[in-house]
Amino acid sequence: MKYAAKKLVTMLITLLSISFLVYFAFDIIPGDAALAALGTDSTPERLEALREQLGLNRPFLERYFEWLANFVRGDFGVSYKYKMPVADMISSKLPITVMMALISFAMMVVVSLPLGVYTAMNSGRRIDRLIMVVNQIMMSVPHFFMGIVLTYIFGLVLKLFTPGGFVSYETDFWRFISYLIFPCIAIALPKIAMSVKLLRGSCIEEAAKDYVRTAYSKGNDTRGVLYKHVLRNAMIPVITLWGMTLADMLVGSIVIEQVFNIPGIGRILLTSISYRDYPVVEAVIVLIAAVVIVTNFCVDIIYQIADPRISVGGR
Amino acid sequence: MEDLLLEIKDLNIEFHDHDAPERVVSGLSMRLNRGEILGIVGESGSGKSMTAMAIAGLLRRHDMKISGEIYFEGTEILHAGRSELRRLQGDDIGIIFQEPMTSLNPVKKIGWQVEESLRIHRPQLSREQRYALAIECLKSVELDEPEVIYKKYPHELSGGMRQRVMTASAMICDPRLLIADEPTTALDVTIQLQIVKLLQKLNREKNTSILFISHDLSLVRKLCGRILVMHDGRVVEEGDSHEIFTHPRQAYTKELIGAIPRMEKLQQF
Amino acid sequence: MENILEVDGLNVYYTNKGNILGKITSRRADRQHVLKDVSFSMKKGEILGLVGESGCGKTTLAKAILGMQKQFDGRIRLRCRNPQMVFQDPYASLNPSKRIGWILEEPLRVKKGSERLSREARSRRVDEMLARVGLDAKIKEHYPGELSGGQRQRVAIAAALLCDTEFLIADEPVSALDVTIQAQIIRLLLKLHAQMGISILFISHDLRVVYQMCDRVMIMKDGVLLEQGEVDGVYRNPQTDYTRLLLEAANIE
Amino acid sequence: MKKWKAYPVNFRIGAVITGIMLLLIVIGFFYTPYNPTAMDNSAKLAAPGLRHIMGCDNFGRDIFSRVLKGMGNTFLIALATVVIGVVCGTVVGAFTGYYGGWLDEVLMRVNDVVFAFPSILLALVFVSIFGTGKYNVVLALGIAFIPSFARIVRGEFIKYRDMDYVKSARLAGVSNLRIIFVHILPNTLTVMLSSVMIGFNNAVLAEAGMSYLGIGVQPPDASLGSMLSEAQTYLFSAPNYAVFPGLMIILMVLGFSLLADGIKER
Repeated sequence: MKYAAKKLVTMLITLLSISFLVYFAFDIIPGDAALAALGTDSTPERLEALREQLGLNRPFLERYFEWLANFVRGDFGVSYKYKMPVADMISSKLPITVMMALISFAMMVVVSLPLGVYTAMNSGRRIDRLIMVVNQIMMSVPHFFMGIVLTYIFGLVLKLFTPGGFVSYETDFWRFISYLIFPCIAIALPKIAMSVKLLRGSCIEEAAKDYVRTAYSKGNDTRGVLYKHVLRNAMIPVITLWGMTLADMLVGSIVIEQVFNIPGIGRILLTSISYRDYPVVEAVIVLIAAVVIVTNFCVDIIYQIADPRISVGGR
Repeated sequence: MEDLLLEIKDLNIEFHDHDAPERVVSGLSMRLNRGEILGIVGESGSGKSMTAMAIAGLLRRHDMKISGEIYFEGTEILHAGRSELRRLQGDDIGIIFQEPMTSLNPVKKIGWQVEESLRIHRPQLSREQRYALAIECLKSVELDEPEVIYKKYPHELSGGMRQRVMTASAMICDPRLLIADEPTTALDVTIQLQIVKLLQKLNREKNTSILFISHDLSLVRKLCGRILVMHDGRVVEEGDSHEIFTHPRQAYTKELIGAIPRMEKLQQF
Repeated sequence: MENILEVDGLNVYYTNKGNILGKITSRRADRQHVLKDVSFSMKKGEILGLVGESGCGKTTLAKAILGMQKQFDGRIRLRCRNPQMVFQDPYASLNPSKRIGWILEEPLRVKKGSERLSREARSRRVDEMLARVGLDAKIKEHYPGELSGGQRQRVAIAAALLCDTEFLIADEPVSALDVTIQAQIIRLLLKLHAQMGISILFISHDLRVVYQMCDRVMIMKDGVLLEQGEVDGVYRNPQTDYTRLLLEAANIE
Repeated sequence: MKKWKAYPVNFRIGAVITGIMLLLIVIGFFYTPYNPTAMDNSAKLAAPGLRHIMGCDNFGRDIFSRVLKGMGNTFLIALATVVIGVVCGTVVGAFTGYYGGWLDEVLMRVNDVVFAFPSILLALVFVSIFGTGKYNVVLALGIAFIPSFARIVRGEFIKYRDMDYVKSARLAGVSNLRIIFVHILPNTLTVMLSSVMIGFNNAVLAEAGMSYLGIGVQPPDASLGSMLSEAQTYLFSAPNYAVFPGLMIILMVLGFSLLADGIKER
C-alpha cells in the first residue's frame, strides 16, 4: 500500500508541475492576449481596460493560483474568440475523444493478447512468419493514413459506413458507437501490431528461463507451462507498453477526428491554436495531460500487482 | 536385480545446432540401485548435466541426435513419448537445479509452486490435503515457519531457503529418484553443508536414491557412496568413493584430486 | 615493519536509498548496520586473509578501504596512494568492447606530469607485465570475450599491478574458476607477492585456499570480526562455533 | 562487411528498402521531373501515366515531384529531431545514470513531466506558442524525444556504473568523464542504435501527423503529411493522390524498423 501512496504523491506533484508549466508557457507568449482578443484596430485605452478586467497586470503567481483554483472547480476561464466559458465548449467534446481512446484500447487488448500468444506458441512456423510480416507493415503505417485507407475501402467503395456521418451520443448512443468503430480500428491497428510483437518476444524470452525448465520437470505439458508460468511473467513488459500507448491513443484520436471529421476535443484544440485562443488551448492540454498521468498512475498500480518484486523502492 | 532402479546403456548425445556436430556425451553406461547415492563429478563441459537432463526427460529433441537406452524401473524412457515421460516427471523422478535464484517462478507464491506436482499427479487430493502435504514437506526440508514461507514470493527468500523450497517441490510426491544437478554451486559454504546433510536425511528416511552432480570433489566425497568421474563426455573412472579418493587409477582423476587445495603451503614458484 | 593499513572502530550503516522521499522518511532504526566496530591492521608486504560468506560485509569493507564507501564512522589509514582490486567474476572485470592491449595501457595512459610515458614505453611495460603474469604478448590483439576465465583473471591482475600499487585487494579471485585453474592463479599471486612485495587483502569463503595463500586470517560474520590471528593458530583451535562450522564445511579435520 | 547472406533476412530487406528511399531522397534534393510547385491547369487531378507517373494534384502539380520533396523534408526533420533527442538524451541519461543522487531525482521528475506529453501534444503546445514551420517542428519534436532516449541511456549507465571493470578504471585514476564517454558509452551503442532507429520512425510518423494537422510544414513547402490532408478531399476521384505519399511514409518507416530489428538480432 505504501507503494501506491508514494506513487500518488509523485503523480500529484507531476500534475501540479504540468499545470504550472503550461500556464507559465502561455503567459510568456510574445503576443499580447488582450490584443488577440480585441484585434489590432482597438484603441490603447480599451486594450488597457480589458487587461485590467482580465487582471493580466497582477503578479504571475497570484494569477496562476487563481487560475488553478478555478480549474480544479471546473471553471476553465473564458474563450477569447467565442466569449463563452471554456468549460461549456469542452464538456460535450471531451467524452467523445476519451471514448474513442478507450474503445481503441479495448480493441488492442482483446486482439493482441490471443494473437501474441498464438504466434509465440507457433514461433518459427510459416503462420508465425506471415503474421510477423503483416505486423511489421502495420507498425509502419501512420494511423491517419490508415484512417484514410479505411474511409476509402469501407466508406466509399464498400459503403459500410457513411464518411462524415457522425452522430453524437446524446442523439443516438449506439449509432455513435458504431460510427466510432472504424476510426478506432485506425488508431488501434499500429498499437496492436506493437503489442503482438512485444508479447511474442517476451513469451519466447521467458520460455528460455530456468523456472520453465523446473515447470516441465514437474510434469506440466506445454499448454500448462504457457498459461500457468510463462504468460504471467511475459505480460509484465506488455502492461508497461499498454500504459504508454493509452496516452498515444488519446493524441491519436485528436488526429483521427480530422480524418473522420468527428467533433471531438481535437477539433477545438486545433481551431483554438490557429486563433491563438489560449484559455481553451491551456485547458484542453492540461486536461489531456491529466488523463494521461492518471492512466500512468493506474498502470503503475496494476504493474505492482502483476510483479510482486516491485517493493516500495519502485522501479 | 529388483533393487536396480536406473540403468543407462551406451548413451550418446550430439548437438547439431552449430555447423559441426558436437558430441557432448559418448558411450555412457551406468547403473543406480534403489536407495543409493551416486555422485557424478567432472569439470564444466564434461557432459554431467546433459546426462541428468536426459534421465529427467528434459532434453529438447529437435537439434540433438540421441542414441542408447535409459531404463527406469525396467521401462525405457529415453525415447519414450512426451505423455509417457510426463507421468514420471515430478512423480517418480524429482530434480533440483543449480541456480536457486532463477529456478523458481518469480511471480507465483512458494506454496503454489511446492504443490504443483500434487495438482498434476494427485488430482484426487483436496485443497486442504494439498496444503497439509506442502506444509509437512516444507518442514521435512528443515524450513522453520513453513506457514509463513508458504505465502511468500521467491525474491523474499535467501539462496539457501530457495534451494530447500526447490527440494521440497521435487520431493512432495515422494519420488523414487531425486536428481540434484549442482544444487550447491551457487550457495555459501556453510549452507552447502546443510543441503548435503538434508539430502542424506531424505535418503535415509524415504529411501530416495539420489544422483548428485557436482564439480566439487570434496562435497561429493562427503555425500556419495559411489562416484562416476566424467571428462569430455566420457566416464573416465567409476567406483566406491573411498576407493576413488585413496588410490585413483586414471590420470585425470588424479589431477582432479590433486587440484583440491590441501592443507599445506604451496611452494612459491 | 610499519603497517600499510590500519582500520579502527569502523562502523557502516546502509539506508534504503530509494529517492529523496525514502531518505527523509527512513528513521534511524531502518538503517542496516553493515559493519560493526571492525578493527585490524596489516603489515607492509603481508597477505591477510578475510573469510566470510555473502552478506557478511566483506565487500563493504573493501569499498571503505578503497575510498569508494564515503559514509562511515571510525578511522581508516592506508599508506598507499593508489590501492587496486581484483574481482571475482572474470566476465565483468574487463571492458568487453576494448582489446586487451588497450585495457592494459589505460592505467599508464592516465598517468600525469612526471610519470607520463611515451607510447613505446607504455607498450614495453605492458609486454613486460604480460610476461610476468604468464601470458603471451599476442593476447593484446584479442578481446576479453575470446579469453578463458583464467586468462582474464591474469589480465585483471596485470592491469592492477600496472598502476604500481603496493596494496591489492583480491575479492574471491579464484572462486569462479575451475579447480585446476584456481591453483595456477594462487601460485601466480604468491609469485608476484614475493617478487614485488605488494600487500594483499585476500577475500575468500574457502578456508583451504586461504590457508595456502595467507599468513594471517580474519573470520567475519554479519559485519563482525569474530576471530583473527595466525592461520595455523585459528585453524587448530577455533574460538567460535561459526569458525568450526566453516572448517567442517571445508572438511578440514 | 560480412558476407551478405550472413545478415538476418529482415536486416537485408530493410537495407534494400532504406537504400531505395535514401536514393530517392538524395535525388529529390537535386532533381525533380517537374517543379514541385508549378501548377498546370490542363493536368488537374491527372491520373498516373507516362508524363506524370504518380498523376497530378488538384492544382495540376506533379505528385511524384512533390513526393520526392516531401520525403526530403520529412527525412531531414526526423533526422534533426533524432539528433537533438539523442545528443541531449544521451548527455542527460549518462550523467543521471552515472552519478545518481539528487541530480538524478530532479532530472527524472522533469523527464516524467515531459514524458507525460505524447510527442505530438507537446509539439502542439510548442507550435501554438512559437508558431508553425519546419524549425519549430524540429525543436518541438526534438525536445519531446529527449525523455525516451534519456531513459534508455540512463538504464544502461545504471547497469554499467557498478560493473567491476568500471571500478577498476576508477581505481586506476581514470577521470569520471573519461569513464563515461570512453569506458561505458561504447558498450551502450548497440542498445542506443536500435532505439535511435525506433526514435527516427516515431519522428517520421509524428512529423507526418503534424503536417497532416496543418501545424507542421507550411505550404507551398511539400510534406507527405500535408499532401495527405489535401488528398483526402479528392479521395474518391483521385485515390492515387493519397496512396503514393502514404506509401512512401510506410516504406520509409518499414525500412528503418526492419533495419532496427536486424541490428538487435545480430
